[in-house]
Amino acid sequence: MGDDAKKIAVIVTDRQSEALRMSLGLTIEGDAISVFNCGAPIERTDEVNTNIDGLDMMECQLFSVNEVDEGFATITMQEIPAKLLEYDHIVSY
Amino acid sequence: MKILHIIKEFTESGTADVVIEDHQNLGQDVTIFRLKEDRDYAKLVDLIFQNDKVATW
Amino acid sequence: MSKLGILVNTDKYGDDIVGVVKAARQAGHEVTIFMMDDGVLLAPELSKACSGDAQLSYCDHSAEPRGVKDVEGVTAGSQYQNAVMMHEADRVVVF
Amino acid sequence: MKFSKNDDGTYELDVTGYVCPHPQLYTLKCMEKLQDGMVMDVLIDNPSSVESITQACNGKGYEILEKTNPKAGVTALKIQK
Repeated sequence: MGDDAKKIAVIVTDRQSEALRMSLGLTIEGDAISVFNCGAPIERTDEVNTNIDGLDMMECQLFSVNEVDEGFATITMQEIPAKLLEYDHIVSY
Repeated sequence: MKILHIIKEFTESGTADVVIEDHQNLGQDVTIFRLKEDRDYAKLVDLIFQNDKVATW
Repeated sequence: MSKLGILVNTDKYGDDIVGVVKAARQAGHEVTIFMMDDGVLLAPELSKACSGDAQLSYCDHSAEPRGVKDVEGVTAGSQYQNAVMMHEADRVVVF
Repeated sequence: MKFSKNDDGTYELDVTGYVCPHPQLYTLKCMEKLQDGMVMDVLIDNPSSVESITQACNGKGYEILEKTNPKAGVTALKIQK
């Protein structure tokens, strides 16, 4: 990751599959991507799983308000706002 | 930190409300721009670049 | 000159996007628009209204199933364009 | 996805079956592992990814030496780091 890498937070509330596909795409330029699932538990389709595997490979941080979201670190909705202040861009989906 | 929260016309309350309220409670300099009530785009663009961070909901 | 990135992932806010683009150009900012998901449905409208004011592209993976193709002035691209836009933009808004 | 080394010292990456943004990502990730001057063939069956990979390679200073269609719907890019 270069010195000019940006920190980008993607907030997922709906359209999970597209939000995750976009998150993965955002890693292409070497930026540090974190995903915050603030909505329903992630629906695991093949496409979603492939994108989550890719996000892991690209060392993205995955957070979710749902304990059941495997592979995501559990975070409370109250913890998210302060965390968002660390990011250059906040992209809500 | 100066933070601009842009609320679009069809945004349902929920995540955005929690984040905005918390940012205010954390003592951040929060500006809220509601597109349903205000469509002064020149003002919006000024705010986008005057603030350190922008979140669109 | 500052750079504004606009991510368009719905088709609900065409007028707002055009308004922001025009105002940003008026203020001397550079504007890039990337469309994906239902946002690609706005490609013809944004092309007509903004192609002289902003660099426009969409994700072909979203465009194809929605029957959007060959829109003049809009690059049929991929998430690569989104990554470049976010990486280079000083500020990003989402519509 | 299959990443392998050929007998002639070049590498091959097969990303057929993957859609945007996977082909671009895997290509760039694998190119990172190569040393300057090394060559990798990438097989892609997602048309928009071919264009993106070309642009991304230009951005990184990698050279596209050859673009062929080994079979219907599949593009092969020969990329040199």
